[in-house]
Amino acid sequence: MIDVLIGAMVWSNLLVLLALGLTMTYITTGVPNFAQASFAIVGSYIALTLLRLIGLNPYLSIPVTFILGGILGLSTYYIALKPLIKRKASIEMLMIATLAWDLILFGIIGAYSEVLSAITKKTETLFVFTSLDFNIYGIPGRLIVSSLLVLLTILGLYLLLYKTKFGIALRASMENPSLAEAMGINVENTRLFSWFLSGALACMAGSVLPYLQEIVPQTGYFIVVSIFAASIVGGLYHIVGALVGGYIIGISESLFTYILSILLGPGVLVYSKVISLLMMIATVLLHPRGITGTEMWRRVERWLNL
Amino acid sequence: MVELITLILFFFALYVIVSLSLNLEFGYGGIPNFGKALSVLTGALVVGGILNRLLIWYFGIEGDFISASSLAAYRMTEIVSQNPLIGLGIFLFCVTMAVVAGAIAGALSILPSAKLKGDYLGVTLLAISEVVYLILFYNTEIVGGYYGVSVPDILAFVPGEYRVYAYTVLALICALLVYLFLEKLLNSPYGRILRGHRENEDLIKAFGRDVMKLRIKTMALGSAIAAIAGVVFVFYSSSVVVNAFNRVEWTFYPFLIVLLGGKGNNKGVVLGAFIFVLLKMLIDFYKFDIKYLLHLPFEAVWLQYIVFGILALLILCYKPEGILKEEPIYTPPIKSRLKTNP
Amino acid sequence: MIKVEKLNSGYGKLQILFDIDLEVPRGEITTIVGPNGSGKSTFLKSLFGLTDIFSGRITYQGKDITYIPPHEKTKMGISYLPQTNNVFTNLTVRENLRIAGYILNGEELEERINFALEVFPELRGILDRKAGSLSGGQRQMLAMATALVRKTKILMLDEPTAQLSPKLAQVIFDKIVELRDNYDITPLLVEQNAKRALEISDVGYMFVSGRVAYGGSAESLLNHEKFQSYFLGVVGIEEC
Amino acid sequence: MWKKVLGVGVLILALLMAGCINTGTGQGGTTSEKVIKVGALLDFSGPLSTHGIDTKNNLELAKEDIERYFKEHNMPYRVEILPEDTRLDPNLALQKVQLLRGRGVNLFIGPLSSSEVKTVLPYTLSNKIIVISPSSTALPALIGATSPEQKKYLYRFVASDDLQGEAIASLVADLGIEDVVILYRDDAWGKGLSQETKKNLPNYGVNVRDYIAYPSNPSPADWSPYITKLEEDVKEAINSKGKDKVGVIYIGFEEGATLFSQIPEDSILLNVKWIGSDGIVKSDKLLELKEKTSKVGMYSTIFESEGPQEYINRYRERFGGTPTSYGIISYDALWVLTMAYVETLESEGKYDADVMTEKIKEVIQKYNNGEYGVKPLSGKIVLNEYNDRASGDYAIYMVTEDGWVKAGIWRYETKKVEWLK
Repeated sequence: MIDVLIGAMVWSNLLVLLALGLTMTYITTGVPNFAQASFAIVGSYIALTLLRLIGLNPYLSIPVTFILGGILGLSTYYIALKPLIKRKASIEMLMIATLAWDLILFGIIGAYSEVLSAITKKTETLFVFTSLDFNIYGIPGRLIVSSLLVLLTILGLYLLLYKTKFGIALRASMENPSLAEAMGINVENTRLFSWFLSGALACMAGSVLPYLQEIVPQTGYFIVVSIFAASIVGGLYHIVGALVGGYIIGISESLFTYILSILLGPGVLVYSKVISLLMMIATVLLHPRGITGTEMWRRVERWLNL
Repeated sequence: MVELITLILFFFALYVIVSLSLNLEFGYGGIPNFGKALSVLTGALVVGGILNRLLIWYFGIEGDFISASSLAAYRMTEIVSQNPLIGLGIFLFCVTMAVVAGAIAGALSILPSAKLKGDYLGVTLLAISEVVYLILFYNTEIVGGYYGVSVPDILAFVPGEYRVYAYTVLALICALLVYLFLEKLLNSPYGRILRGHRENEDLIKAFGRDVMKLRIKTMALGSAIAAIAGVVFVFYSSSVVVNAFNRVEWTFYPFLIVLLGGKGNNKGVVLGAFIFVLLKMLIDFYKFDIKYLLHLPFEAVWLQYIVFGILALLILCYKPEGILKEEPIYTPPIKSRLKTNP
Repeated sequence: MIKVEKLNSGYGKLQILFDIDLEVPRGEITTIVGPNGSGKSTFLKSLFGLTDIFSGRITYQGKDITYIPPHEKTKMGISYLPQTNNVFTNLTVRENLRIAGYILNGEELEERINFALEVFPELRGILDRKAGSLSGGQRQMLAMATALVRKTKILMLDEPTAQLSPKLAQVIFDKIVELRDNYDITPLLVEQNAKRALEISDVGYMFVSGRVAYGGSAESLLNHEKFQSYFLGVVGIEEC
Repeated sequence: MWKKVLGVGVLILALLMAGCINTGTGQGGTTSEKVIKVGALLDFSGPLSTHGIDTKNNLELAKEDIERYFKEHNMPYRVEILPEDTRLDPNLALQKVQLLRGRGVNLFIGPLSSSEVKTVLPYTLSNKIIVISPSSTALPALIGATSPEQKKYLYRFVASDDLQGEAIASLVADLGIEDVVILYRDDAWGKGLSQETKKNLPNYGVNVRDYIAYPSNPSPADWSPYITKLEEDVKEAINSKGKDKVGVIYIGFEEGATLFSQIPEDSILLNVKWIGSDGIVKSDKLLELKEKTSKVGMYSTIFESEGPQEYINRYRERFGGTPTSYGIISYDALWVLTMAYVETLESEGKYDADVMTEKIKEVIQKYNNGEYGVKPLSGKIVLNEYNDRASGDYAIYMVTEDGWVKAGIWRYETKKVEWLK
C-alpha cells in the first residue's frame, strides 16, 4: 500500500509540473496546448542524451532541460501560434495548430532517437532511468526529487507572483489583459513568460519521468490525457488549479484504481485513464471552472489571504 | 500508380463523409465536436458487435466471440461470393443500423454538456469519445478490443484484384449521397437556423427556438452520417480493430480538413478533403525518395510526420478562412432579387 | 492636446466610426455624449489603440500616435479607464496602485502613490483589501487614482458615474474638476449622465450613429436643440 | 470560385507528375540490376519500438548477406527495404501495404502485432501479396483465419502461442512450482500467450492463483498497484505452500524493467521464482537490473533461435545490444522471401504469388540445408498447414550475475525440460 502511495505521489508531482504549464498558457494565450506532453518527452530525450554522451545523471541535467525546455516553449508560441493569433484565428484553429506542432515534435523526437542510436550503438527509442535512481531510507530518489521540484516551483512562483513587480504585472495581465495593456504593461511579455515557463517545467518533469516509466516517442500521446484532466479538474482559470488537479488526478489514477481493483477485481486496473477522464467529464459538467472556481475555494483563498 | 490513386480516392471519400458531418456540427452549428472519432467507431461497433452476433447466432457457431466471428465472417463471405445481392443487403442493413446507432450516440454524447460552449464543450466531447474508445479497446468481449474481429467481405463476389476498386466506388457513392443530402438539408430553414445558432445563440432563443433541441438534432445527424464512414471502412478492411479508430485520424484530421476547406462551406470541405488526403498520401508515398534525395540520417517515416505537421501549420496560417469562403444562403426571394438586380 | 482628423475605425470588418474630427484642448474638460450605440466608447478605445483603425490621423501634442500600441501611449501620459473592469479585482488596492506605475522606478513610484492617496484619501484605510471586495464608488476612485500614479496628462474616462448613486456621482465629478484645476490633467469623458457632465465641462461633442453631430462649447451644446431633443427629457426624468 | 478550384487542381496534378518523374529517375536508373523491394511494416514509435528497430537492424544485416550471395553467384539482383512505421495501428498497416503496393512492392516483412496481421490478412488474399510476420503469435482463429486457404499468402515464422504456452507450463512445473500468479500485458500478444499458458498449467498440476492484466497502450507509469496486488497474492501462496513452490509468470515486454525497478529491495516478490517469455528474453533493460532479476531467475522461454555467436557479435558491433528473437526470425524471413522471389522470377519471368508459395516451400528446404551458405538463425524452419512455425524447441534463459545464461531446453518431441549443467 505504501508503494502505491509513493508511486502515486511521484506521478502526481510530475503531473503538477506538466499541468502548471498547460494552465498558464491557457490563461495567457487562451489555447489548450495539445503538445504539452511532447514537451516532456523532449526533456526526457535531452536528459538521455546528456546521460549517454557525458554520463551526466539525469537529475543533474534538470537545469539544462529547464532552459532548453523554455526555449522550446517560446518557439512553440512564436512558430506555431503567434502567426495565427495575428491573423485572428479561432480557438479551434489554434488547438489544431498545437496538434500539428505536436506531430512535428513527434517526428523530430523519432528522427533524433535514431540519430542518437547511431551514435551510442543502442536502441534509444525506448528507455528508462529507474535503475539509476538512488534511495534514502527506503524513499526512492524520484519521490524526493520530484517533490523538491514541485516545492521549488511553487515557492518560486509564489515569490515571483506576489513579491515582485513583474509578478504583479503578470497576475494583472492574466486577469485582464486589456486593462494591463492600458497600464503600460506589455502583455506580450507575460505570454512569452508563460510559454517559457510552460516548456521549462514540462521538460524538467521530462527528465524525471523516465525514472517512473518507459519512454517511447509516442508516450506523449498517452499522457496528454492525464495532463488535461489535471488542469481541468483543478480549474483552467487559476494557476493553483494545476496544483490541486495534478494531485487529484495523479492520486486517483493509481490509488483510486487500486482500491477499485480490491473491490471489483484486478481487471479494473487497466482502466486508470478512464477514471481520470471520467473525473474530468464530471468536473466540466458539474462545475466547469474546476475546483479553484468554486465558492468554497474562494473562502479558502480569503482565509489564506492570497 | 493505380493503387496509389485508388487509395487516395478511397480515403478521400471516407474523409469527405466524416468532414462533411463535422462541418454540419462545427462549421454550421458551431459545436466543436472533438469527439468525432466516437461516431465513426459507432459505425464499426454496429458491424463488429451487432452484425457479427447475428451471424454467429444464425450459423449457430459455438466458441469464444473472436474465433466465432472469424468463422461466421468466413461463412458469410462464402455466401456473398455466390450471391451479390445478399452482400449489398448486408451493407444497407448495416448502414441503416449505423445511422440509427450513430444518431443515438451523438444525441447522448451532447446531452450532458448542455450548458457548455467553445473549447470546454470540445474537450468534454473528446473525453467522452476517449472513454468509450478505451473501454472498447481493453474489453475484448464487446467488439474484440485489441484483437479485433473479422467481418464478412460484402463485395466477395468481385474478383480479388478488383475488390479494392469496388470498395472505392462504393465509398465514393456514399460520399456523393451524403454531399447531396447535406446540400439540400443546409439550404432549408434548418440550415439557416443552424448558422444563426453558431453566430448568436441568444438570437435563436429569442425566436423561440429550443437551442438544446437544435444541438441534439445536429449532433445526432452529424454522428449518424459519420457512422456510415465507419461501416464502409470496416467492410473495406474486413475487420474491426478498435485501435484503428483513434483520435488523430478520425477527429483531428477531419478538423484540419474543415478548417482547410472553409468552415460552413461544403464544397470547400470536399476540396479540403481532397487536398488533405492527396498531400498526406503523396508525402507518405514519396518519403523514401525524399530521404534518398536529402541523404537524411534517419528513417523516412519521421520525415513524413515533420513535413505533414509543417504543411498543416502553413495551411492554417495562410488559409484562415479556408480555401472557399462561406457562401450566403440563397433563399428563393434573394435569388429572384439577384436575377433582377445583378 | 489631442487632435483627431477623419478617423474611421471599428472591429475587424465592422466599421463603427465614420470621419470623426475632434479636438481636446489642454486644461479643459471635454465631454462626449450621444445615444446608446453611437460609438462614444469605441471612440475612446480607438484613441487608445484598442480597435482597428482603417484611416485617419490622431495627433497628441503634435505627434502622430495613430498606430502606437496602448502600452506606449501610457508612457506618453495618456490614460484610459474603461467603464467596467477598470481595476484588477484579484489584486489588492496597494498592488493596483503599484501596477499602475509599472513604468516608473521605485522611488518615483512611492512618490506618485503618495500623491494619488493625497488626492483620494478615502483609499488610505483599505490599502490591503482586494479590489474585488470594494464598493462601486471606491472602485471608481481607485481606478482614477491608478491614473494619477501614471503621471497622466490626459485622462480618458468611459462613463465614470455609471451605476453610482447621484450623490456618489457628484463626488466623482468634483474630483474630475479638482484634477483639472489643481493637477494640470486634461479629462476626456464619455457620459450617459449627459446634463450633469456637460455642466462641469468646457467642451462638448455629440455623437450620433458613429458621426459627430455637434461640437462646440459645453454650454452651447447644452442649449442646442438637437441635444435637447435627444436627451433632456430623459435626463429630466432621471433627476426627478 | 471555380477558378480557384481549377487552379488548385492543376497545381496538384503538376505535383503528382513531378513525383512520378522523380520516382522514375530514382529507381529506373540501374536497369541491369533488378531491385527486390521488400516492405517492412514495423513499429518505430510505440510500445514495440525496440522490436521494430531491432527487426530493421536484422533486416539490414540480412540484406547485406543476401546481396553478397547475389554478387558471389553473379546474380543481377539488389534488395531494397522500405521500412514503415505503423504504430501498431491496423488502419495504418493496411494503408502502408497499399501505398507500398503502389510502389510495386509485393513482398512484406511484418506487421509485428496480431491485430495488424488480422487487418492485412484479407488484403493479402485478394491482392496476392506475400507477407511474413516475424512476431505475430495469436492462434489462427484469432486473426481471422479459419482455414489454411485463407492464410496461404501470410506466413508467420514464429510459432503460435499454443506451443510456447505449453513450454512455459512445462517449465513452471519442472521448477517445482505449484502455485502461480500470472501478470500479463493486456494486448493481443499478452492475452493470447497468457491464456494458452493458463490453459496448460492445470495439466501440469499447477494452480493459477490470480490472473492480472496491465494496460499496454500505454503501459503503466506507476506499477505500485500491480506490485502490491502481486505481493498480496504471493504472500498468501507462500503461507500455504512455502516459498519454493510459488512463482510469478510475467508475460510482457521490456516494461518489465520498469516494473522491477519499482519493486522494493525487501519485497516478498524477490523471494520467489519468476518466469518470463520470449517477450523479455535477453532484454538488456532487464539485465541492467540484474541485482534484482538474478534473485528471481526470470526463467524465460524462447524459440530456440539464438543464432551463431559471430552473428550476435556482428550485430553488437554494428548497432549495439543483442538481437531479439523476433529480429533473428526476420533475418531468416528476408532470406526466404528474396530467394523464393528470385526463383519465381527465374522460372516465370514475373511475380506470381501462387508460384511463389510453392517456391517458398522449396527455398525453406534449401535454406534449412545451408545451400545458400547460411543456415537459419532461428533453427530449422518447419511450417504447419497454416504457414505458421510448426514445431520447435524452446531454449530457457535465466538472469544470473553474469547476464542472461542458457539454462535448459524444452524439447518439442518429449515435451520435457532438459537442464544444462
